[in-house]
Amino acid sequence: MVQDIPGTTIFDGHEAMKGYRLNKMCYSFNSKENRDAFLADEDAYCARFELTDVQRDAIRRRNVLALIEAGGNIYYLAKFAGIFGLSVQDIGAQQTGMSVDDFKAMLAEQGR
Amino acid sequence: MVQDIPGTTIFDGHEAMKGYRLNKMCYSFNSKENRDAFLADEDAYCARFELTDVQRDAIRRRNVLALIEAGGNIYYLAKFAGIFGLSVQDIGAQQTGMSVDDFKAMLAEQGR
Amino acid sequence: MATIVGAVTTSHIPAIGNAMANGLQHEPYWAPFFDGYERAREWLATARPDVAVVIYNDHGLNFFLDNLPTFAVGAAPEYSVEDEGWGLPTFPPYRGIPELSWHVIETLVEQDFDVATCQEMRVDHAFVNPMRLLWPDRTPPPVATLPIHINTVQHPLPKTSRCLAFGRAIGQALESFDDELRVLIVGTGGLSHQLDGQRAGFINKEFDEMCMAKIIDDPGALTALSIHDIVKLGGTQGTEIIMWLAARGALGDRVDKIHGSYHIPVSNTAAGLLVLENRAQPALWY
Amino acid sequence: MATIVGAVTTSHIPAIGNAMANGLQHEPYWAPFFDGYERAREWLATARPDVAVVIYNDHGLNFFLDNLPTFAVGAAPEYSVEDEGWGLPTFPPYRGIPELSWHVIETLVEQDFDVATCQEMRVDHAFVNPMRLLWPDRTPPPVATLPIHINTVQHPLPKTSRCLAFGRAIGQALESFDDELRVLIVGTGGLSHQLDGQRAGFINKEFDEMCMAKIIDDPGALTALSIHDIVKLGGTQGTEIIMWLAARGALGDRVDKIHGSYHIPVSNTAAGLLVLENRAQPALWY
Ligand SMILES: [Fe+3]
Ligand SMILES: [Fe+3]
Repeated sequence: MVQDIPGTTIFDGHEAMKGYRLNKMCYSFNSKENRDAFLADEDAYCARFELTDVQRDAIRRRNVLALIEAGGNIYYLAKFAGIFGLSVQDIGAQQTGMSVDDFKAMLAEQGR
Repeated sequence: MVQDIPGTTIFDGHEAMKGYRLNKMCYSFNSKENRDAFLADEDAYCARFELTDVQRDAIRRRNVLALIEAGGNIYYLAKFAGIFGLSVQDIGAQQTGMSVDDFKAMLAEQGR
Repeated sequence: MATIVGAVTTSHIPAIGNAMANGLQHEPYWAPFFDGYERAREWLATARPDVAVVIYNDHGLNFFLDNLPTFAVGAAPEYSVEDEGWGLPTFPPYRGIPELSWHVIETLVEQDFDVATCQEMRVDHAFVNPMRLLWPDRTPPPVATLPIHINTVQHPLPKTSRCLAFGRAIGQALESFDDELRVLIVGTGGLSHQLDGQRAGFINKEFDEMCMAKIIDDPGALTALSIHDIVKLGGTQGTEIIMWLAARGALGDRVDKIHGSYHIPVSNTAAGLLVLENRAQPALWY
Repeated sequence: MATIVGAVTTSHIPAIGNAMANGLQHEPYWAPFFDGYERAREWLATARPDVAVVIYNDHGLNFFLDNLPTFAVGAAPEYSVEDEGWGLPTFPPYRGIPELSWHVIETLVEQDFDVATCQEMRVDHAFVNPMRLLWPDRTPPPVATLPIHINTVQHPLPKTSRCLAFGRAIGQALESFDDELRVLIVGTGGLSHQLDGQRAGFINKEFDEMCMAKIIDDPGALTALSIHDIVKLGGTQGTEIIMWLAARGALGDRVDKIHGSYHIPVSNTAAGLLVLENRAQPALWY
């Protein structure tokens, strides 16, 4: 699909190819057992899913924009963020470079 | 689907509902590890998949017609038969009540 | 003959589940959202559905990219729930109605819809939250359920025109079921929101208000929008409006709007709700 | 622009794999079957495909009834093989061509085909055996592969008319791919056979010969058959003829028959083979 919307990555086949292993790892976080295994040994867990170095680094930095750039899909990435108790406002703030309060205020502002 | 073809069960939703757990067990036989587990303790393996008594009995008797009657789908049942090295001619002979040689001769006859 | 009593189309934001679990429905942040559902529940009390057909999008709980269906129809005796990775509260399984599922599947395939069939299926917040909003004191709800999934995880998504046609075919399939059943359609998702990218937090009130108006009286007008248009105008997750479109398609040509509400924000999302009653038969003037 | 060079439609009987593993190709039982593939390989040497698009039906290796697609398109970098429960010989994975897969998926969804997408996929004997028959000394074969699955495990199956239309859409999708690629279509399954029930061993030579003739020159005629008709006339597993129909649909209106053979029995099955060359453009008199 044409990627011409500013600040937006449409998750299409191109992205899906790039991010398959990363997304597969994040999909596994549906299960608490897997979330605990990740927390217990992050390196070993990432190695199991054969992440690329770029993906591994983005996971290490908990950086959502870098994860998307590396082929991550937000639906699966949200499960990764969930491990750290991050809400979608926390993630939104991180991606937009705002404070969480500013991000929330920006959301509310759009309702006026 | 209309079940009006003699000697034939069309595997539709009705059959699928009836046979789900049986077929799930047979699907697991794609893996050698599971086939070995079945052979090591048939009762425990069947219990894990919560077969009905009728299904459990048909498995015990290795009876293909009874397994189909209990909702089994031939594609999955073939994997169960594979555990015992039964070919599709063996299964065909069992279902038609012929000897394997007669069944093979019947097949060849249809080519003339 | 089954009767389609109407449809509820609603947002399904995960945070709703936590707000209910924590009893926050009357807090200032949440009240404008939760208040809208009272009218929906009043209507449900008169509509008395036996079955809820829930058209929703899985968010990576049941389906992964190794086998991602465009359309999937549940055909299980029950549908289970998991915490989805965020520790969401879980509930007992939802009761299915596989005989109806199979009738729907057969009718859809006969009409050239290439559905996947699911005899085991986990349902996520997009299914659970609308059930809890409509029957807050009843878990599981007092209806049998039939989940129908439409892909919004990975592009290409089905076209808007295809989703409307899919909904119409679902409606015809339900109405041709032999048993006397009263069926509620639930379409869940939207409205405008975007979780990902530098544009995270994007909301478009004008677009949402247009969509809500068209859903009621002229859903065909929305098929002029491409999926790309919807991403641009409604955000990456705004594509969930296709659930509303399919749900609307399952109703007849004419509906009565019982209730509508719209509130910004709930979490990162513009939350919308419509309650639409199906006109029993075409109006005389139609 | 990709070019569709033609199609091979062939049976895919599991026993073929064992016969090859045991070197039985020249035994009296097997020779009438294997001999037919020599002409196919000669033609392949001139057709020189870069890619094989393999339209086949999974037999319960990759898909189970918890998420069974009607149509599924592989989009993986490689496709793995397992022993399927019978200890079949296994092989190294087959190489995929995901860029082409995604182009096909996008085009199909745009044309209202509701495919499932598979970025990981195990392929079974219905894929592997035709590859081994066409390139017996080359495992993996010297082509990239793109597996496309059509459900025959559980009814409802897609209608014959839908399968032909699906094939046509696949053909259009392939021909609109930008790269210079030579594409072979492989349709695998059939012909008449029945593995299950008191009617096990059923074969219908007359029906098969009619189907083979129509596939060449008038595939549309086969859309008059319902799936129920095919079960009755061709056996429960005879429904695999829909792979041939889809494969034929991917070619142009006119084809040249390079080779055809038919032999009863291989295992429980009437084995058929067609090699069809795509006419580069419509004949003048057409
Ligand atoms: Fe959502
Ligand atoms: Fe087969």
